[in-house]
Amino acid sequence: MLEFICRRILSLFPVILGLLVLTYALLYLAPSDPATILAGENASVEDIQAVRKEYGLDRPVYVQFGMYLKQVSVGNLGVSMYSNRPVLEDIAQRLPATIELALVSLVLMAIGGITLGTMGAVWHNSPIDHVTRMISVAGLAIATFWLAIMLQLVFAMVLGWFPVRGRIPPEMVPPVQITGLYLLDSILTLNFSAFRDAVRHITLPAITLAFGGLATVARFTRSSMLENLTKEYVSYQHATGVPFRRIIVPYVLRNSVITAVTQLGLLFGSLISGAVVVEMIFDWPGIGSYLVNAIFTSDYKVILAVTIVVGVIYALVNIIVDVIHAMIDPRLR
Amino acid sequence: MVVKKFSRDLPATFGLIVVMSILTVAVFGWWLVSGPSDVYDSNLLARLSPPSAQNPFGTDDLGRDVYSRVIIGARSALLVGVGVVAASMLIGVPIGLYAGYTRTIGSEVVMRITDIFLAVPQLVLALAIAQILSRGLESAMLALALTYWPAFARTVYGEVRHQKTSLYVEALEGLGASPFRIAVLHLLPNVAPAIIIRATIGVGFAILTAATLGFLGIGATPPSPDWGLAIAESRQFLPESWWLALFPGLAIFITVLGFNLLGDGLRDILDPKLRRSR
Amino acid sequence: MKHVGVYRSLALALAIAVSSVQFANAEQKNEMVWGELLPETLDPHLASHSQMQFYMLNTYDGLYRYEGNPPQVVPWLATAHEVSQDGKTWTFKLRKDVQFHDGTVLDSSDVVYSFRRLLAMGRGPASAFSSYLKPENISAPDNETVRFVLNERYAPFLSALPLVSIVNEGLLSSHQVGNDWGAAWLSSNEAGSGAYALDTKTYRPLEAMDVHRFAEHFHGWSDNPRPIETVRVRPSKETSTSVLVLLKGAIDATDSFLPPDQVKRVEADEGLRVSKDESMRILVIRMNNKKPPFDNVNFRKCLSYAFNYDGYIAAILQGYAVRNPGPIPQNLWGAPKDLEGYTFDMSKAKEFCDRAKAEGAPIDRKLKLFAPSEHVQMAQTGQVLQAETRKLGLDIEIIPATFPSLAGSMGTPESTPDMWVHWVSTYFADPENWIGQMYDSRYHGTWKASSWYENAQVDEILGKARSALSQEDRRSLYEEASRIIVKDAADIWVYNTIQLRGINKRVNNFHFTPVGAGGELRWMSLGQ
Amino acid sequence: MKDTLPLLSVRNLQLVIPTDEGTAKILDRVTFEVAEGEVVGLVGESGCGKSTLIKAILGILPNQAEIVSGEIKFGGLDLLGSATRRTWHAAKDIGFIPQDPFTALNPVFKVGVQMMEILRWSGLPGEPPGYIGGNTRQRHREHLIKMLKAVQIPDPEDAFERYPHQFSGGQRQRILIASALSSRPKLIVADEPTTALDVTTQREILILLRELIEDDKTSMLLVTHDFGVVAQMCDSVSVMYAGQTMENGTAKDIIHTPIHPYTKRLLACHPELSDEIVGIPGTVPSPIFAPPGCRFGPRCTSCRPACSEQRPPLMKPVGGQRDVACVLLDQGVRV
Repeated sequence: MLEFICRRILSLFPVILGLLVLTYALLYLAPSDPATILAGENASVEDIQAVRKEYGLDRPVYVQFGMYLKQVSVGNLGVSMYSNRPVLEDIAQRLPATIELALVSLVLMAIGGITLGTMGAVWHNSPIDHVTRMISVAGLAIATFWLAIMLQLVFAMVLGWFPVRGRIPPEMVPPVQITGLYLLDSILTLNFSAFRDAVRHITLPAITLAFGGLATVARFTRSSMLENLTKEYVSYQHATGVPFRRIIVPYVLRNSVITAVTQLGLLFGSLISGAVVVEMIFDWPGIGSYLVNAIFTSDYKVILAVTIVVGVIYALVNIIVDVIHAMIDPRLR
Repeated sequence: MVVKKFSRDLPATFGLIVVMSILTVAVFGWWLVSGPSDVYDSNLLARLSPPSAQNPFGTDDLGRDVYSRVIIGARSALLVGVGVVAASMLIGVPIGLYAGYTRTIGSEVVMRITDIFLAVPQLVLALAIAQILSRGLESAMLALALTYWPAFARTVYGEVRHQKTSLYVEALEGLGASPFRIAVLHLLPNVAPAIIIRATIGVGFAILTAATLGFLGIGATPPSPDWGLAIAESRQFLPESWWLALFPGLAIFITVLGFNLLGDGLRDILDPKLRRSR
Repeated sequence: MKHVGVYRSLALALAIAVSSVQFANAEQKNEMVWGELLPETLDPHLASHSQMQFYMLNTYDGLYRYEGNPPQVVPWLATAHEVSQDGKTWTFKLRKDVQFHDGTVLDSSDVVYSFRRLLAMGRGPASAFSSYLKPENISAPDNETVRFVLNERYAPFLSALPLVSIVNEGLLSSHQVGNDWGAAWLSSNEAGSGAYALDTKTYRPLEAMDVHRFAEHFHGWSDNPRPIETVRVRPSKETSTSVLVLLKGAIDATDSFLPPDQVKRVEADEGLRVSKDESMRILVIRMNNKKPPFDNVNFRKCLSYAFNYDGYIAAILQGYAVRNPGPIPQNLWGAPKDLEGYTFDMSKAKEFCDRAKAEGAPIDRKLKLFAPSEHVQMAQTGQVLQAETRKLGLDIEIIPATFPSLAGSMGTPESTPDMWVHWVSTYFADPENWIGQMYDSRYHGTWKASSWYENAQVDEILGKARSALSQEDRRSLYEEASRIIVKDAADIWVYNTIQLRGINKRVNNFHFTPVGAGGELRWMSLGQ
Repeated sequence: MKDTLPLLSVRNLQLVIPTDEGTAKILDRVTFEVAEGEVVGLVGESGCGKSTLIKAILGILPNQAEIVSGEIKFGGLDLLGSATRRTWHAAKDIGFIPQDPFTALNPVFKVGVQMMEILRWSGLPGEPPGYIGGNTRQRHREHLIKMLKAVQIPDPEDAFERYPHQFSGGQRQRILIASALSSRPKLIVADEPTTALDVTTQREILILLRELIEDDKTSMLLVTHDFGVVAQMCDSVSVMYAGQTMENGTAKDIIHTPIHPYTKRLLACHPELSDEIVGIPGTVPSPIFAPPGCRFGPRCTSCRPACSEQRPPLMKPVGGQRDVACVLLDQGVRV
């Protein structure tokens, strides 16, 4: 197991290196000249030249890339060209917001998807099954940004049940930071009003973000459950007198969830993609909105860093998924 | 037999009908609207009017008819979907065939490159690429194709690897057929069902992602009646002018739904081995 | 042994809980939530856009400051200045009673350090000085005096001084890394003397920032008996959401970009009002005068006649803008009062287009108009032009792009787009900020001069205006230049902005100034 | 047949399943009995309805199955009364050994957990099924470990905590046998318990099974297609073909003097029981398009025109202790 994990982690490096080359090459091809942008709105031609020199933008591309690699290898992802702040610091500050959103979405996704999928499979071809199937196809066809806007429109703007934006009310001071996850921090500090506010704020973004994944999980759970229900061990247990509901939970469910878990890695990718627009629409201060902001300002160091960080997280999540998979499926141990 | 099986699959039939309708709308869109003036010309006096008999989907902030713009938007949406998938196939399928069939350093390298592309969520990578290209629908399409081809490469690679062990390939190799011949004339037709399924669902997916790029302001450009762009433009008029966001979104939803259902149906027919899961 | 750790962490959690309860009790205070956008960095020497102006005006002080509308330059850290006969040597006397937030006294060496730092960083605000001022020519004869020796006569020097925040030299030196002038530290900290001080702990880039009143501010607080103790700045990136937050009472003011469509909605709420102030920010549709067919004056005239100015201002902006026919805001000196400019006239447009076509201008090609995506108004403006010119058979494509990437592509005529739309805001309230930097060919390659307009006569007039010291002389020179440029239809000038900001009525004494859009918190108080 | 009241009796059971192509007549008047302490072999080719019959006895018929007529009685209890759901009573008293030990155990749960679950819902004698209060769990665990020892699983304590894939096929079948016997049922239904195993293991398992049920005087319905197994294990035999009972009788009678042509042909397939090896030409007919009369008719060398019109009833041949359904009886065929 340990060897397996180590091997997987080692296999990360070539991918990350490739990623660095890829993103750097892309950004090198960008038509807009970072030096002009850096020099500012009122810069003169000499100013621009000076900036170019200062940032090493006049050196050959491989030298620039080499400089960058050297920095990255010591854990320095560079400084934002706009704010002069270390990118890693900004990412670290914003990561908890995204993690919180992603975790809550994952939980919604798992609970909702597995429940729907199970109901659909157990009551195969019943109205519940039809609803499950409708949700599972709709979830893959609905545009996350549109869903976000519609939920925001109906539940926040018109009905006013939930806040329109942000993680906490604007006038509120965030709970004391322990983990950076407001839901957790507010509980740990027994700050229940903050907890309530945090829940209200995260509800719409999390539901939006969870919807597509929920559909996938429901779909996988349903089909895998249907398949598992035809398995010999089900009819065997049934034949020995174990009641049907008892066979479903926990026995068939565990087998079906294993299949669903293998999809979590893939889902995580769509979760990140979704987070980009969801965070933007709900003003959620995570790395998704950070990336959108960097793209809008052509802050290439930030784009580069976020892409790398997302790539690394994505790969790590896939490793974690593999490990979880191995843990719940004894055959793989 | 196939037709009968398909027609009994209600969702797939629905999908086919939707896709055919969208195709019709895309081709004959101009017959369904009263003219280019409704689509492009501003009418500042009638701006932001709610749905009515005259403007069934209301008007936008420049007074243009939302219905006409949604109808005309189908063409570019479809063009993007099909274009991206076609381009991705052009890149991905040969790469997948090559890497799957040969076992050389080259195929290893190619598949590692594929891994790198797959190591970042597609939208993030597409955003980064589209961002450096000049703005416009073509750039968005290019960005999507450049990030979507690994999906095809993977699919074909997997299928070819699977087929390669079959007896018929060994037999052909024994007969001294050239690798190129085997790959193109024999393997390709056998992996075609997988490609077709992937492509059908891919069209829906590409439309969805292109709309997202348009929404983020790096896809289609005004004044083209792009659905994603329209939703982005609608935001500042919410909640009052809800129709601006509702109808283009529904159009995306129905179109993508149609392609997904059709893809599912095709999967059931073309590849009964694959589960109806994804 | 394990349990000890558990108890410890429980105790810690409890302690934190108690402290947070105290925090929660501290609410009902003299606090305001302000919806202004935050600058991407807190370093005041890196930028000069409106977000930065807001931050700078409140946490930093400059030698001079703009107050009122139209803005007047008033002495601030400086008490007075002298200019030598040749107009090159400027000597400033400083106040003696100024403290930085850390308690150290602000003296002339801080001023010298600040200007040298500004020039060394070479970003944003530096461009108003870098061609005219060398770092070695800034000196401090004594603690209360600062002397600048300019390379050449530069009349707008005084008007540009409010761009420069004076930073705490001692504090920055202690946070210097390498020779970065403390830049890494200052990007998320503050080293000023302004009326409000940054609460560093609460700062989250682009998301949240709290500032507390600085009781020892040199200006004193006698003119504001109930100043606001704490202001929490909470920007909403989407204006539509910020309006909702305002309606809910969660923020006391939106930013100054309230869409005209939202004015009625805000005003319908009894507790809210909309502050509508004519600013000095003109909207321009730029044309690349070096690229055919825009090199043809008749074609440029054709487009100038084809824009529906009145319809645009009346319908889309709901009347919240003032037609501005030339390149200087019409409420600033130097703008000719009798300038007629262009009106919406499709028959004239057709006539000029036909003429241009007859002269061989390739007017049938696809014309690309770039619209900064930060503000929807830019694309709307393009669409209004696009919709009318379509009737003339012109094919304009509107391409959204970010302002920074656009501004970064203006280096050569070839890389500069056919057309683009932008505002020119008040960086400093002098015609030089508009016509001078926009149409003098010495500024070619910068975004402000991106129409690549070249006219030797205009260059000469603008040069003269720059070095003339009397405002009366300068006024007539700028008026003359304006007329020539408008006659050449170098660009399409649309309007001067009326800035709209939704404000809760409990906020008193909101004073609008084009520089900083009225975000100077020092004057405000909260009442019922 | 013995004179005592049978433990299990199936009479004239007729069962159909409606399908898209038509109604499948899966079972057509199936009749046989299992007496207390008796081992009955149910013999027939695959697809002859044996599995459906077992499902009917175990009460796990699919929802769409319809009982047209007939009855299944178990110790006086009407098993069809509860249609498709297994009654607790029957669960307790009927143990089940499945065909394939490789797939019958859920791969992701420990063996012990699965055995406990099964025992929980059948219960030890005297316990209400489903009850797990008090020290029941502990008692069940101890009992199951004893059972594992009885079926010769090495180190049963440890085996209890292991996963199915860590056992060989033979060991898994032993575990399933232990599980089936754990509630001390009166009847064991064993569905071809050895077909999935190799020959040596088959023999060992059968010997073990035989010993275990003899000790407790447990009855067993042993489904098989292998007359070798019948000869080794069974007291009586019921021969089925395409959902129809062809011949019932003692194992000795049937093996040595088969009457029904199908039985004869079936026996002829077994080298150790027959002198000549002959296959049966043709295949089992589809239950949907089954001929109205004797379903073996089309493959029968002794087929008469009457055979395809009406199926002959089960009758005792003159001087015989068995039941045969064949027109040959009318012709006066004797034992």
